Amino acid sequence: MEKEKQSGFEERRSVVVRFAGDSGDGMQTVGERFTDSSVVVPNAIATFPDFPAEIRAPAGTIPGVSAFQVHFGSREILTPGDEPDALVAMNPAALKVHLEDLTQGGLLVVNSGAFTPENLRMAGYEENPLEDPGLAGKYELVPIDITELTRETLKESGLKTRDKLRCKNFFALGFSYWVYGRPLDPTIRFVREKWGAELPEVAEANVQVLKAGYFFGETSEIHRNRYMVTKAAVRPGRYRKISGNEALVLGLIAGAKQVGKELVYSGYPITPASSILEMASSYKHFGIKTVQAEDEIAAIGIALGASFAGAIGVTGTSGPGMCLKSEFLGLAASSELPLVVCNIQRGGPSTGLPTKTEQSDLLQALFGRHGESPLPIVAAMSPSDCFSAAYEATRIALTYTTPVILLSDLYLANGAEPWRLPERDQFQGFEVPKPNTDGPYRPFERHPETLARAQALPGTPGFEHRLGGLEKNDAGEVSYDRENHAHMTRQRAAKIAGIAKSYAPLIINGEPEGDVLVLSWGGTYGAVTSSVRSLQAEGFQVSSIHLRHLNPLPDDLAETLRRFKRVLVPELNTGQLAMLVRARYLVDALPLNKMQGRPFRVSEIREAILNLIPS
Amino acid sequence: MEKEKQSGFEERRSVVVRFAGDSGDGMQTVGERFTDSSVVVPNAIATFPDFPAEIRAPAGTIPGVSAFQVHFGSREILTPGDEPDALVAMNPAALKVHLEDLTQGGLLVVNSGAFTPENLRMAGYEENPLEDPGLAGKYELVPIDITELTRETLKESGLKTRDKLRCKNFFALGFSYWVYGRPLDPTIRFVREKWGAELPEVAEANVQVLKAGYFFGETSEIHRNRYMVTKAAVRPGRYRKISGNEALVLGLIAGAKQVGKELVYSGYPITPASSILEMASSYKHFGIKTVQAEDEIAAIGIALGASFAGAIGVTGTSGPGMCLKSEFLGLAASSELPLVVCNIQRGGPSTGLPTKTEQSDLLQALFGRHGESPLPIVAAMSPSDCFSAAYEATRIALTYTTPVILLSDLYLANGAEPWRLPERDQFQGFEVPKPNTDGPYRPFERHPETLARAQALPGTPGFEHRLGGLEKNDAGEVSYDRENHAHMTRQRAAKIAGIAKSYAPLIINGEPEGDVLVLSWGGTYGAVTSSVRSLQAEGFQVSSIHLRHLNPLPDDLAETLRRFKRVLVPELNTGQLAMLVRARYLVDALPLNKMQGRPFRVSEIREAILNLIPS
Amino acid sequence: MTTTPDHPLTKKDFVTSNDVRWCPGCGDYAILNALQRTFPELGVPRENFAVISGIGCSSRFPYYMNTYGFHTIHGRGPAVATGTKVANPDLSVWLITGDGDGLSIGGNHLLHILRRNVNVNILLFNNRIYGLTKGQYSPTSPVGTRTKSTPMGSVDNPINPLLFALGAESTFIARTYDTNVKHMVSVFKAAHEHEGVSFIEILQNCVIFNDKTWDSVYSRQTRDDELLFLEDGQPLLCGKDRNQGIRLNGLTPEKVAVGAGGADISEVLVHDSIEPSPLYTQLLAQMAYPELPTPMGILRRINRPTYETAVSGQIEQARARKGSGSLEELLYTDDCWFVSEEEAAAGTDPVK
Amino acid sequence: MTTTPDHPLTKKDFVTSNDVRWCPGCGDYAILNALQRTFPELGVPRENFAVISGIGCSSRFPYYMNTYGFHTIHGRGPAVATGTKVANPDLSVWLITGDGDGLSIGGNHLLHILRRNVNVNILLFNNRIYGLTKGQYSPTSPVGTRTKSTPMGSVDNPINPLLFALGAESTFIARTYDTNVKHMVSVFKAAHEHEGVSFIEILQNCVIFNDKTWDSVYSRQTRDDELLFLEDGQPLLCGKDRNQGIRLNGLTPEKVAVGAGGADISEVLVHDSIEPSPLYTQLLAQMAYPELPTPMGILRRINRPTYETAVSGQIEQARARKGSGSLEELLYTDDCWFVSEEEAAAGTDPVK
Ligand SMILES: Cc1ncc(C[n+]2csc(CCOP(=O)(O)OP(=O)(O)O)c2C)c(N)n1
Ligand SMILES: Cc1ncc(C[n+]2csc(CCOP(=O)(O)OP(=O)(O)O)c2C)c(N)n1
Ligand code: SF4
Ligand code: SF4
Ligand SMILES: [Mg+2]
Ligand SMILES: [Mg+2]
Repeated sequence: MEKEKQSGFEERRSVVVRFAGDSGDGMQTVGERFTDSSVVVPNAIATFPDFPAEIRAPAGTIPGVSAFQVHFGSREILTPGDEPDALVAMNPAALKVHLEDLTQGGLLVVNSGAFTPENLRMAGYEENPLEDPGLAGKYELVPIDITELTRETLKESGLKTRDKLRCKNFFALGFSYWVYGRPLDPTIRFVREKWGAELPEVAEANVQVLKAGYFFGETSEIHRNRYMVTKAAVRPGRYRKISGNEALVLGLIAGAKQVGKELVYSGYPITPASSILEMASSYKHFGIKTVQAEDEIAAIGIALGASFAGAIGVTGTSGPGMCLKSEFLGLAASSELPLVVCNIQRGGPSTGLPTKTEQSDLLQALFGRHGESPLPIVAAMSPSDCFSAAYEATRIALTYTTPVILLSDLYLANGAEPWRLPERDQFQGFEVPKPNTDGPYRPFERHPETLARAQALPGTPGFEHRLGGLEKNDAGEVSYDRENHAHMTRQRAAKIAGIAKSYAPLIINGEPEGDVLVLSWGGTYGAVTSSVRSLQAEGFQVSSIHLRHLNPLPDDLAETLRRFKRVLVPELNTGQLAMLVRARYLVDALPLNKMQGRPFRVSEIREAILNLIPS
Repeated sequence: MEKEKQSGFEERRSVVVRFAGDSGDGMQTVGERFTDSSVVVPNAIATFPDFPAEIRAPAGTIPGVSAFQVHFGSREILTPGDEPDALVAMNPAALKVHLEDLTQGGLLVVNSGAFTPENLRMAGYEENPLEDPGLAGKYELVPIDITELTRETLKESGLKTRDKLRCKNFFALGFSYWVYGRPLDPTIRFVREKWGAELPEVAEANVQVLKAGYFFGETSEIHRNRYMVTKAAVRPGRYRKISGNEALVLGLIAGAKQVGKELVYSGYPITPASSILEMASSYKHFGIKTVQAEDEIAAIGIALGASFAGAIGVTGTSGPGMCLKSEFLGLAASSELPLVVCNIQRGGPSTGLPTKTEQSDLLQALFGRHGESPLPIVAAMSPSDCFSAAYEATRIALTYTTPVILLSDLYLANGAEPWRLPERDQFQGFEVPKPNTDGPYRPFERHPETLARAQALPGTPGFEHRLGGLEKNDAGEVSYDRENHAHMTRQRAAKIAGIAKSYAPLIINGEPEGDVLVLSWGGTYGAVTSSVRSLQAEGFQVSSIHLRHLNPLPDDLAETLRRFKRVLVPELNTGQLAMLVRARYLVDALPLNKMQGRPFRVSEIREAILNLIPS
Repeated sequence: MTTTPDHPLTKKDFVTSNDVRWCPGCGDYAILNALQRTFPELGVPRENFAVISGIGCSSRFPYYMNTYGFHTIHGRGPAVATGTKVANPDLSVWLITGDGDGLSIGGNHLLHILRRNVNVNILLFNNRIYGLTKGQYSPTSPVGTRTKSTPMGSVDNPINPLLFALGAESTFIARTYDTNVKHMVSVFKAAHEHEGVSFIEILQNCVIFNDKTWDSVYSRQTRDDELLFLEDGQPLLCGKDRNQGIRLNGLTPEKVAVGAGGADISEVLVHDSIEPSPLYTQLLAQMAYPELPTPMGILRRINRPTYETAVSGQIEQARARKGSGSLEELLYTDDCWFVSEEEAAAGTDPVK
Repeated sequence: MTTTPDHPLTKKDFVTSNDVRWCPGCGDYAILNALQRTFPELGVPRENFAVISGIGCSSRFPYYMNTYGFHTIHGRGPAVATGTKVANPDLSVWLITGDGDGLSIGGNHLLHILRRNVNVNILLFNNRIYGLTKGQYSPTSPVGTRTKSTPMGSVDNPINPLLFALGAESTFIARTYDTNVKHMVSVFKAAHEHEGVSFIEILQNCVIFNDKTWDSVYSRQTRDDELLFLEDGQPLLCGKDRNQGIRLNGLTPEKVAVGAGGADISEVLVHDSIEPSPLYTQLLAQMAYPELPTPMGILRRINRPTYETAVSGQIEQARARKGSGSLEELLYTDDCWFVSEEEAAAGTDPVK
């Protein structure tokens, strides 16, 4: 990384800052604020919150630690970053959990005031790590008694001590703003808007402490280095900061509105999908109906019933819930109704690691049902991309009258980044097939190109008919006929396979041929692309393809695979896409797997690629 | 087929007879009786009942038709046969449904008395097919007014006409006995034992009619050809006729008794698995506890609870139920408890074809759960083999402390054949791992060779511990640690992969190398082996391997696959095993698929093989 | 499309071409007949019905009703019916289920559709057996029932469907039986009129696997004494000469002779189905053979807002406050920011 | 293995090394405390307990009880508990569930374990919220509850757990609350003594997502008037000076002042939990804030054979009749036939 003194600032292309403290310390707020003031610079940015496991553990303990990571830069930012360049630790437990990730020589800001014997004990420290000279040797250590300084700053204010100390996090934030030369105003504005009305003194206290933190940096001799990230060359346009699940909800609504369908979202809470139900419920005035069902089986049943009635039914869950939805997915496939089923993946098997990320439900999406019931599968690749992925899933469901599985994961769902909004006219148009009005209605008669059946909606006179899960013929009548079963099985499969004809051509990141092709899907996009770009910059013959569609696979994939000497498939599972590619193309695709409940680091992928390059 | 007149009998290697009539006509009884009297000859034999769809449809209608096919011969019989050599049709509907299958020139016995205008109409015949000269031309047509002759025979008896006519089927049976030179005594004995006590006149009436049918053949001039199948060269030993589900239950019990475990079977009725629950319930004095659960989720939960408590829990179902069990399978995999889950496959997707057979749930067995949760899969290959398959599934579950999926199908479940019983000392012995008694109990500490964890049972002092579906460490404590998740994922996978070390070497039917290897699994065994043997007899370089284990695949498979120019994988699905083989071995395995709700015909497989042979 | 009847609807309009596939003599035929007679009399256009079911003999029902229908999966009909009604409240939704479909595998969904008060009419065909799977005992089979799966008799206490519905606080609870088409029609109509979920238990005979299971209460010989017809404002009387009545003894109902020599008619409870005390519904629902006669008719109807109206209502409220949101409003919110061509140029001075 | 306590069991013996992971101030701590105090007093060896749960904050319970435990999957605890008890009836099985785990996703299994009368003790922690998933409304949340998933308030009628249990004809029904350890212990003991399924609703506070949800009935200020403690043989009285009573008006309970100037004590209903009329249980179960005080204690205990004894019983009967079958008897039945070496030779004459 080139360093170059300039007006007291050291210039950096990009910086990763992690704020860590107790669940009660307001680290998520600090992270959000820091993000917003970087966004206005503007910097390219990506963030990721790291919550403690579901239940709020006792203050000061290891499981009680909550963190928020911000990655901002003057170049394209595709991930929230690997090792942080700076760590702000508000208590010993936070230090204990996160220190191992901090880069050698990284900036380490700690609230020395929180290093009490009690807190040290809860964090499992024999003695105070701040007293270990090694620490200052290894990192750019900046111990500040934030607790005391905050109390000091607010001694005049009328707040209770407990409430005064609540402002600690803004001191840390102010100091960080000084270090990275961020503007204070957006935060001050935010604070006043948020609390100004109800709790003016709280608002002011926070503003005071924020400034105190900033000026502490300026005045105190404690620390001289400041880092500067110049404005990023972001594409011009309209931007909005968005998280994965938020984008997903917007994408669903946009898809429904595109063809004037009512959206009925039915879900049952489960980490990390709950916020989809919650956000959808907050969009009532857009005509979205939401139902919190009694379980995941009912949730998909309600969504399917809504689709049967003419709305577009959507349901969302995570792995355990996907298991429960599998029987209904079979009915949806057999009765050929439009439906979108979102799986926000988390660590498995079983209850597994509910608050950690993983990509291990791909094969379940493909084969997690009895009988031959192929379904289209769409996957999102970044938080903001969840919008396009959800829109695409809706497009396929409604164009082909079929259930679609939309795969995201915890990392995308909770991650956030600036989203360059598409303009209204940039949405891909599509149409819902209309039933043929001459002759009696044949529910399973198919559109000549798409092979989609045209749905006739209850309430339409003259189209009365019955649907069900028993095998049926083109006329929709139950049929146990041998030939008919073979025929319907072929038709269902052909319809799904044909969806590939509607895909845009594959985008190859890099040259269309070379030594190594990295083939990826889902949340690994950022890490894969970053590593491949960096290697390309170093002159290696490496390219990558990131799949939006996992089923059917794109028609132009076969050809591309053959143009590379080696194919590497990095996945947060034990090799699921790799297996599909091997079976389908008989290509010796090599899996690169990680099962640690966390995303790949760019370095891990770079290394794996380099190992495949003939030297 | 060599024909050679001999004492009025034409000799045949094997004969396929199909009895078809209305559900009320007692065709199943006739089939069963014919089977038993052939079994004592002894002939090699295999049978298959073809019930109407679940609900009993009105008499005389097409959906009301019920049939039973018997294949008997003097050589090894591996399937119930393709086209019947003889068809006994008790009414027009039966003729309508089954005539198409009868071989050219085959024997066609019809009850002309049932060809009334009303019955013809219900069967959808414009005019009486018996009056069509074409029929007599194409087949060896033998029209008999069985209705009348039966009434005639019983005119003396005191029975109500309705009950008299109930005996019709025994006239047809008697006539068939005459045609194929079968003994009457076993049937007469059976009838007297069954009804003699309660309904003596009914018993006698049936005996009279049976004999009448036999003598009608002897005396009437109507038909001269008789066919004889000489005794088969069956292996000496103790035999018993058995159906697939019956054998499966016995195998489970034998497995449990082998290690003195109590067996708890919990199921929820579903075609074609219901009879497992029913038969298990009839074995109470063997200490088998059965629970009819409220649904399939509860069924597997109850079985798992029983395993947790120290019994061997077993549950069984078909496709739709497997979907519902998937979440619990994940818990069983994560908590590593012994469990056997039987899937008696039927036609899918969804409710599909509940009374037809299919093999389309293999990939669901492998991947029908979220997260990485590999499980062993065992498949049965013939009705009697369901015993060994169930025993093997139990062995694996208890030796490796793991859930096991046992795959059978409707065709095996309902089919029957003579079973050469294993002697008591022929069962493969195995042992349940014991927890280590020194030091505190570590629930996930593993056996050095098998990697199986040793289960400590509730009620054992000093081994108190907690299990669950959250990720845990070797000590059984919940752990969200990164490395530990990677470690446990590896351990679980390694344990399952290691099971292959306990397999017997693969049996190759034929030479260990050649032009074509046919690789099959499940219910296709008979058809595949027959076709391969016939081609071998004709001098072709063809061999076959039938897999007992679908996961993990046998270690010696890779090597064998390479020794053949082409690999053919016939399956009653759209290519599931083929896909696994392609992915794992990068071998261009060619799928041969059939989706008609019925087994392969030997001829279909022969043809496909011949197409692959370089000429 | 097929032409829609221009004449007033009749039973025939609801008959489908599919030939009915139940066993000859099955009680389901009579229920089908009753519903096909009811529909034309409800003033609902044929295309506005949705008949939804799970899996079972009973659940084959939709195939035989000539309107929109959905034969779903085992036990899950209530979920599909809820989604259908929420998406299109104008439809008249009828849910067909069985004692296995509704009370075994589907018990939870039934519980929740009842407590949510979705305006769906639920017909539970109770033949106390699993018909489609050929005769295993069901959750309504009496203790000791011998079936293929319980050769020594069932050991679990059966569910009383009406008590279950009361436990879920269903707003409409009724019972009828397959051998009385007139009674079925009247109950179906009342269910249709009820603004809210309607739960109807129909005693049904399975000739093949559980023949005569209800003869103890509704055969020619027994029905006079064993059936108690509920009519608002009328005393709880049964018996050929209506000389048997139900009286309360403390909190326990008892059957007494009424009139000459017996109890006075004034002591006999009088039926009221409109907003009755739950204790009264409990009293009726628990009455069972052989101790007491079996109540037939409408046990209770309670007025409570329906789920689907509340859901639509919130949308209207939200729109009244914020206006019905357009896609633009959805995407281009206030916290958007613009990056102009100029700003887009990188490498400018650091922020001070 | 670890050495087993040779001293009489104490609370400490049931404390695990895992540090408890509930939010500070969560009502679950008190319930844990109560159960850890109860177990040593039941005369059951520590290794003979099995504590089984589903998923939820409440369902983390087994990790904190030092005996055998199984933290299963969401809503399915009753199935696992049933299998455990059927396989080993000697175990004392305790099922921990929540209002979401037990009444939302798990409603059907709860229904069936109750009606089967499996001898399991069921503790349903009712905090009227989904705690573990961070605060969505649950099936017991009152209409209008505003949560993340119901920003404009919930619209569905909540389930009353006791009415649900009554609808399932549970043989033991009780209620207690997290702020009264003594009361919890007494109810837990009674549940243990009951030969059959025991259903206990525990009012529990979720400090984080639904704080004070029960204060309307059990806070210092309200409890005297709002809690009605059930004691056999005692009149249904509440109020600081026990001067408020429950009287029947027709079939509707009403709260009246008792004594001086009010109703006479004789008019007040007297509690009896042993084989009471279901109408009486209905009366108690439906009593709710604000109209009536909230009953605490044992509503009813009914004597009925348990499921697991009936299952084992049939096995004993079968063995008494046929003897306990050996593997040989199982396989080598009478309908076996032998093929001797000679017969095995093929190609002999046809049968005549
Ligand atoms: C998931 C699933 N489990 C089991 C079955 C098999 N099955 C079909 S219907 C039925 C029960 C039918 O009983 P009931 O609901 O009383 O209907 P009836 O046939 O008696 O009218 C069962 C167990 C199924 N189709 N799907
Ligand atoms: C199949 C499945 N669906 C959803 C979830 C997510 N989940 C875990 S606990 C819970 C509800 C918890 O509520 P409750 O049972 O009341 O327990 P509490 O946390 O309030 O004690 C949910 C929805 C899950 N773990 N598994
Ligand atoms: S099996 Fe019983 S319920 Fe089913 S159709 Fe036949 S008679 Fe009716
Ligand atoms: S979220 Fe609520 S219920 Fe869960 S532990 Fe915290 S306080 Fe207790
Ligand atoms: Mg039934
Ligand atoms: Mg709760």
